[in-house]
Amino acid sequence: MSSTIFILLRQELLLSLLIFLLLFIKIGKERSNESILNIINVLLFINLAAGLFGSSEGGAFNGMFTSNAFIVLEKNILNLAMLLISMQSYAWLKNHKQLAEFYLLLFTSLLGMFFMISSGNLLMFYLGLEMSTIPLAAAANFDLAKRKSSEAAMKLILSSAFSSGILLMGISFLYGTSGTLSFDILTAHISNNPMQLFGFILLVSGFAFKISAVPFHLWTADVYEGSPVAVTAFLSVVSKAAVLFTFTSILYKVFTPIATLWYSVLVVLSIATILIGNLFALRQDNFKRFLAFSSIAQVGFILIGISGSSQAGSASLVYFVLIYVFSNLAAFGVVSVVSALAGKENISDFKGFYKTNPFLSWVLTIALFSLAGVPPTAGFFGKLFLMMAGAAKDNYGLIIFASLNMVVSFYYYLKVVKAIFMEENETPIQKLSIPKITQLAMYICIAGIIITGLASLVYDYIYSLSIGI
Amino acid sequence: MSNYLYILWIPLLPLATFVVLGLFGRKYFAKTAGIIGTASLLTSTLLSFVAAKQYFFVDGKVNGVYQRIIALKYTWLQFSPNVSIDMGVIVDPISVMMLIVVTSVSLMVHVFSLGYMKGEERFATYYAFLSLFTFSMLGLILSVNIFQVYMFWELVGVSSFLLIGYYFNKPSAVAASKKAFIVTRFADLGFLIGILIIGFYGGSLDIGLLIEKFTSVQSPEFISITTASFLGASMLTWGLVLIFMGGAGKSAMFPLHIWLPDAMEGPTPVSALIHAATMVVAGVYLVARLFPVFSMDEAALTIVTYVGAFSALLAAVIACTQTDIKRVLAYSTMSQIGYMMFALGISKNGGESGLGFMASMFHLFTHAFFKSLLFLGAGSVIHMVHSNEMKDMGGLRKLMPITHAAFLIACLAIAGIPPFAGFFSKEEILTAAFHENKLIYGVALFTAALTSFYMFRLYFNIFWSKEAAAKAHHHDAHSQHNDTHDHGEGTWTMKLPLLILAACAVGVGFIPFSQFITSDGAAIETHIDMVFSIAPVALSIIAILLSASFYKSHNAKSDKAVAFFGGFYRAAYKKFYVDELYLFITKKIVFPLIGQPIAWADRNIVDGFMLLLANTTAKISTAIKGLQSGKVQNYALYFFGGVLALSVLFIYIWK
Amino acid sequence: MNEIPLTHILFVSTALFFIGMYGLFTRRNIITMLMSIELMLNSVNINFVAFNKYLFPDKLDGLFFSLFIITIAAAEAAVAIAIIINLYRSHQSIDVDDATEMKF
Amino acid sequence: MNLSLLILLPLLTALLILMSKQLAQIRVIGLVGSLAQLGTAGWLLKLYMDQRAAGNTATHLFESNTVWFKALNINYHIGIDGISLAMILLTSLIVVAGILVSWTMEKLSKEYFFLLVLLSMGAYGFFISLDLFTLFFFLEVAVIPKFLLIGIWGSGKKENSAMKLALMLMAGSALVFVGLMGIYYNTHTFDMVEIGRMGISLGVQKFFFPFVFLGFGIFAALFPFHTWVPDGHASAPTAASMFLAGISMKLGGYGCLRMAALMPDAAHSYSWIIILLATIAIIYGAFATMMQTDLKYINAYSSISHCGFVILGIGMLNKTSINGAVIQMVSHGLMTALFFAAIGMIYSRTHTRMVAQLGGLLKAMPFISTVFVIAGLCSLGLPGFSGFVAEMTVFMGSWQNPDGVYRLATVISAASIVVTAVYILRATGKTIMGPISNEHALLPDATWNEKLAAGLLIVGILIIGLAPFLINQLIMPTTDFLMINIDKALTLK
Repeated sequence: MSSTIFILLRQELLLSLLIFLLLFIKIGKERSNESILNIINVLLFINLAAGLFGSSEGGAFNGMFTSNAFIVLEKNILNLAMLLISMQSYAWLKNHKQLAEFYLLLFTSLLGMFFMISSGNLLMFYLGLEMSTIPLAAAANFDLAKRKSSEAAMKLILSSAFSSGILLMGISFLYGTSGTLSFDILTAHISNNPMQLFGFILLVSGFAFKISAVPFHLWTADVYEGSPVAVTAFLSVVSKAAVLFTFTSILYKVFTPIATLWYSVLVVLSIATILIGNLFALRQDNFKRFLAFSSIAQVGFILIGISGSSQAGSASLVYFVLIYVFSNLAAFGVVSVVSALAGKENISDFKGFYKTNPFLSWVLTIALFSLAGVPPTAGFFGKLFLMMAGAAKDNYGLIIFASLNMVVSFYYYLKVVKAIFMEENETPIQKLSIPKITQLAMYICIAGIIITGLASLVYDYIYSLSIGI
Repeated sequence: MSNYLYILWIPLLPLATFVVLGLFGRKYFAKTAGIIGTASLLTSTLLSFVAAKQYFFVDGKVNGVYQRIIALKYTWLQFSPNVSIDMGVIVDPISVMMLIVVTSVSLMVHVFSLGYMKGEERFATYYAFLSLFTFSMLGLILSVNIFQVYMFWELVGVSSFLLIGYYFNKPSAVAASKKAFIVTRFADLGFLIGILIIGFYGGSLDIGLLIEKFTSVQSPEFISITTASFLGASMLTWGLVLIFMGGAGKSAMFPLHIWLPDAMEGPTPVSALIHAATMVVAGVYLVARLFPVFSMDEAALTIVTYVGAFSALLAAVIACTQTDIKRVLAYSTMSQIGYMMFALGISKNGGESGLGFMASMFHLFTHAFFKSLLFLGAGSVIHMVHSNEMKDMGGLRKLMPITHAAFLIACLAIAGIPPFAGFFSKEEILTAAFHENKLIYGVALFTAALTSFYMFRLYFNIFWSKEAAAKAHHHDAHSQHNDTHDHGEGTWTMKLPLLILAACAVGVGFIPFSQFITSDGAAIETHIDMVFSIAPVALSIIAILLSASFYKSHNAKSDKAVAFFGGFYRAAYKKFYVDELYLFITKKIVFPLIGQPIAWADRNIVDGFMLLLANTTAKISTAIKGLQSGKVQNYALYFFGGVLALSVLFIYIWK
Repeated sequence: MNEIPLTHILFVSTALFFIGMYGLFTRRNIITMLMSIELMLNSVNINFVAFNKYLFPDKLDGLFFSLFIITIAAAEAAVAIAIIINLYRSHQSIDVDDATEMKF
Repeated sequence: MNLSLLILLPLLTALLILMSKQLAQIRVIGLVGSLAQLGTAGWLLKLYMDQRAAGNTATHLFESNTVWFKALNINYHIGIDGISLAMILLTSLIVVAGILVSWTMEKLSKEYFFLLVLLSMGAYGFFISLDLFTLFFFLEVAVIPKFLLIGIWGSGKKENSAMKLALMLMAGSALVFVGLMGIYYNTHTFDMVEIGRMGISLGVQKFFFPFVFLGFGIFAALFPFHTWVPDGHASAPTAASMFLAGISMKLGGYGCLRMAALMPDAAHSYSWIIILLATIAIIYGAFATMMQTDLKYINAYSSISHCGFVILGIGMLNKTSINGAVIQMVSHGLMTALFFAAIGMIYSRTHTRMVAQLGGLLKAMPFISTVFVIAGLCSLGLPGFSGFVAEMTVFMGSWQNPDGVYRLATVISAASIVVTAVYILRATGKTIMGPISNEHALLPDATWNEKLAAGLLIVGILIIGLAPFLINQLIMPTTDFLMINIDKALTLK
């Protein structure tokens, strides 16, 4: 048992340390929320920083846990997202009694995701998955008083339990046909065996549920709408990102023999997802719900990228997720500030928002443009690279479909911008005083949105790490 | 070959005047604009006389033939290696002749306007526009390149538009200017396409080259253009006829003449300059300029002939019925131009048989003087009576003796009474017609008679016809009253041009025109055959006497005549309903049947389609909202459905 | 005593799985739905154990997996129950159809 | 000289504007910045001409190629030839005029000028980029500012117009993107020069040309996809209309031209469709204009008709016609910007754009009326103004093609000059001439900035109109080169 394992697992260990620290804070003497929040943010920053140093290649627990630079990068992205979320929910948590629990839940879930991402074994993967899901169900219910919150939690826990049931069925079939749970050995046993394929289908459905691809997406909107903004942000960015990473790596690593099969699955899923996501997003007025459906549509685009099944494919996926972290969290940041300080969550409330809150308006606008994929924001590059990766398969029907759907998505993003800038409102949201730290987070997001796209070295770095089939 | 570059100054001076007056006139030269314009034009007039002297008497002739000299040629816009628009100065008999005509008439008008337009608010602008017109007209004359012709053609059109619409707050003037521009523009479309055809087959736009190529029967260009045919006519015919269409538009040939009478809304001196002497003969000039090419195509020439003859007759008939003196003059202009046209049409190229060409040019020359004289005369009459209507006039001969004398001379000239200028040119035309085409000759003769009839109808109605005199006196007193600085006949600046032009109207007929200007540049001998002249002159005199008996003193004869002609008279009075026809086509066909449907379709069909797309999307999204029922069990159900769907897909693609 | 073939067991587990699914789809009481889900998970357990026993008796992956599933299921149930209790607090009912506030 | 300056200057200006406080400061910065752009463009012209005079026969000058996204072989490859230089000059001129016209913009002035400058940046980037990806990037950069400009500062049903414009343009760029993907995966590069060198296989051209051409065609108001033009232009604030018609429609034309040069075979085999659509656009736009009663709508529809000439010239695919198309782009840009400027000046005083409610303005505001008349005369193709040169070149070019159908198309498009005359004169006659109403009788004439703006544009128009050989000199060598490629491709078949 050498010390390399500590370096290999440093992110997980740090996170667990954080969790224990939180427990101590909880049982320790009463502190003011502000101080706790500041401590946590500092710790999170350290956590993020720690990930950046020392790359690590290799496995532990005989292959159950694997790690490499790419995986570390993915985890760093998740850490970054976590940090930003916590900075943005400052205003909401400042006077919330159970903030320690909140962080406990999120950190546990994050830890689960880490294990899931670097799992080398179906068992480990399953553990990680559940570890990341179950705390989120609790977190979704964090506004104990709110009816919607508990409804959301109920929906989440039930459907996720169902999906994990399905997933497990799939895993059991895979196990039954191959007799192993570790990915490396499994790859060798993948064939056209129908039972195995059915198992694969069930597994994919489980994944599709987590990344909320149509028609497995229906829980998404309700849960997003019901749960507190911070949790919604976490769900829509972090958990989705984590599952996507795992999904891609499993597809690319394990199921390479049936690549042609799952390519068509991805195409079908992406078409359905983009279409339904867009069509539903058109009509939404609740901002969180709107972002939920828009993020569903985004997932559709991501699936196109993954379907490229090349180095560019996985690179563009991670790249897009990074951009998505910045853009989506910028949007959620504004929404969370508004809902925490003004208690408004509807798009129609944002009419004339620019008159009272120019800064927030610009942040939101830039974020939305990035989500819509308008240059010079990074979203433009992200989406284009995803589609380019997909186009490598010479499936231009898909590209045409996707690019036309981009136009539809423009419509609803611009509708929000329209409300912010152009429409009048007799009762506009009053001038909000944003916490410094949240402001900082927003600045980081904006900087990220601008730089990640224009500075090509980000993409090149990701590309250099990523691996295709 | 000596240097004619200085000719460049003849058009450039007016241009300079235009720029200066146009930019700073309103501010700085509000009063002195007239002087400046006149002075600069005087210079160009002198220059053009110098040029004429040098060309005709010093070095234009090389072994008995007047040469075409290209004084300047500058490539202005290159289309392709050998097709380009060149700006240049061409010096040959007709261009020099036109120089004289345009500059001198324009000068007269400038001088006349000094008095006539005095105290106008936009005095400077007026002179700026006059200079612009003069520049464009001169440029047109000196063009070496058919496209250059087209450009100045357009410029002439627009300056005429500006001058007709000079009284811009008078709706009728605005309408007239619009009409003039649009009608001529329509004609120019033909011109443009003609140019495209000719240029395409000729492989060049240079007039000299084109003539060279299309006059030699062996040249490949000629062969290609004559062999290529469309709807049975050869491309050459098409090209020339379309070009002639442009000319017809400017020269108010039937059926494109409708703008000319309305154009009389402009200030009278403008009418004298543009709509009598210079612009309206541009069409004639154009045909003359390309005459060698025209002469290669019988069909085109025939069309020119008959259009010209018909217009001459039609206009003369209408002129007999009009009561607005300027309109009468306008129609007489149209009729005279018709003369020139068919004279060209019946002519051949070169030698004695080119008589028609020479005659036409000669008539253009003389007509310029007496017609502008008529207009200026009418101008001073209007200036005094403040009305264009005959009924407001009468017995003015005592009140404005000079005008009266000048007007009479002009009338005699146009009526073709020897020894006035009109006589000689008309004789030549008639002779040519007689030799070429008896029918045309007949028409010409009849028209000549009509001409003298309506001219003298005009004359008598203005200056005799006692009854109206009292009214006229009253008008006179009225005019006395409101401008005391001059008496009825206006300032000397208004009288002087009348005198000069009268002198010309008497004198220019004696110029041995055929020595200078012929179709091929070589002098031909012409003689006035007394026997031949008897018929036309006699007819004219009879017509004059007739109109005297009708209108000299107010009596019922004219009404009887009117009654006698009845419907025909009314038709003629209504200008044979051509205007109505045009109105019908535009207001009843183009606007409601083409414009409005398109505008409607654009809003409702093309744009509507885009809207439909958006709405359908919205509809679909509302239609499928039930999918998100909010019941977690349904969600699970859909989940399972998804699983099944994927399985089906797998079975489908699973080999 | 003679061997029960694997297919029988698999049949049972599949049946169990779909019974659970049916229960989930049809029952209105959230607790019952949770129980149905447990049924599904247990069918998976049967699968694992059966596979392990019949096909790969030399390794214990399947057994371990089922152990973990049981554990996780317990945890899941605990959280679910907590949520349901809270739901009951706010909705005064644990009928799933009463918690359909958010839709469309 | 480094072309990136053309992008950096607007960027710098925009940032300074963001930092500055009150209107006076902002507009001065804007003006200085735009003048700097104009200066740079002029300086660029001089350098370019010198290089050419010095016998530099490279297709693109001031070329610079830096790797952007290495993994995807996307390069920031910039360089200019005569055509793009002409466009750059046009843009810089219009930017200055636009800034001057919106001198007294009070509402959210900072954002307004910022967006204007941003738009101009997009245009410059588009014109200088030789890499299809950067081209596309800048194409879309130029879209969103339009949306905001129209939606925030517009008039009438601005939101709808803005939305319609943004969505249709985005649809256009989506089509372009599909085409680019096709090109990229069949040539494995975005570099236009390289693609031009290696050529694209016929099948690929046949399949993807329609996408790119239609995509850019939407920007250039190609016939069935022009409906964003009237509403967009009509609702936009003056400067935005100027930019829209003067610059952003040119993006489309320029793109179409480049694409036609890139895929000559496809362009050739589809040319009849292109010409058909262009002809329809020309005559249809003209007739539709005849029926309009709102000055801005009049000019918008006439823009459709005039941009038809650009497409026609491209579709005819010969040297003269392409020359004409380019000249027409420049000319139409200046002319229509001038027209919108005049309309804006009138509107800002009379507060109506309805022809019926105006009249006799020449009495009250001689300068503005003169500008209006000049713009009108230019658009009806009067010699001495740029419109004439452009249209005649297009006609000469398209007449080169002896095919009967093409002849017919040429004649029909030529017929539009009559219709143009009709609607221009109707507008002029009703607004500028005729009796003036009392409440308009005492309105003030143009202010210094408006005079300056109009003056600039008029000078541009006159330079082209009076000395076309200058712009010809600039464009000809480039079109020659384009034609060499096109002919090569066409003769190979």
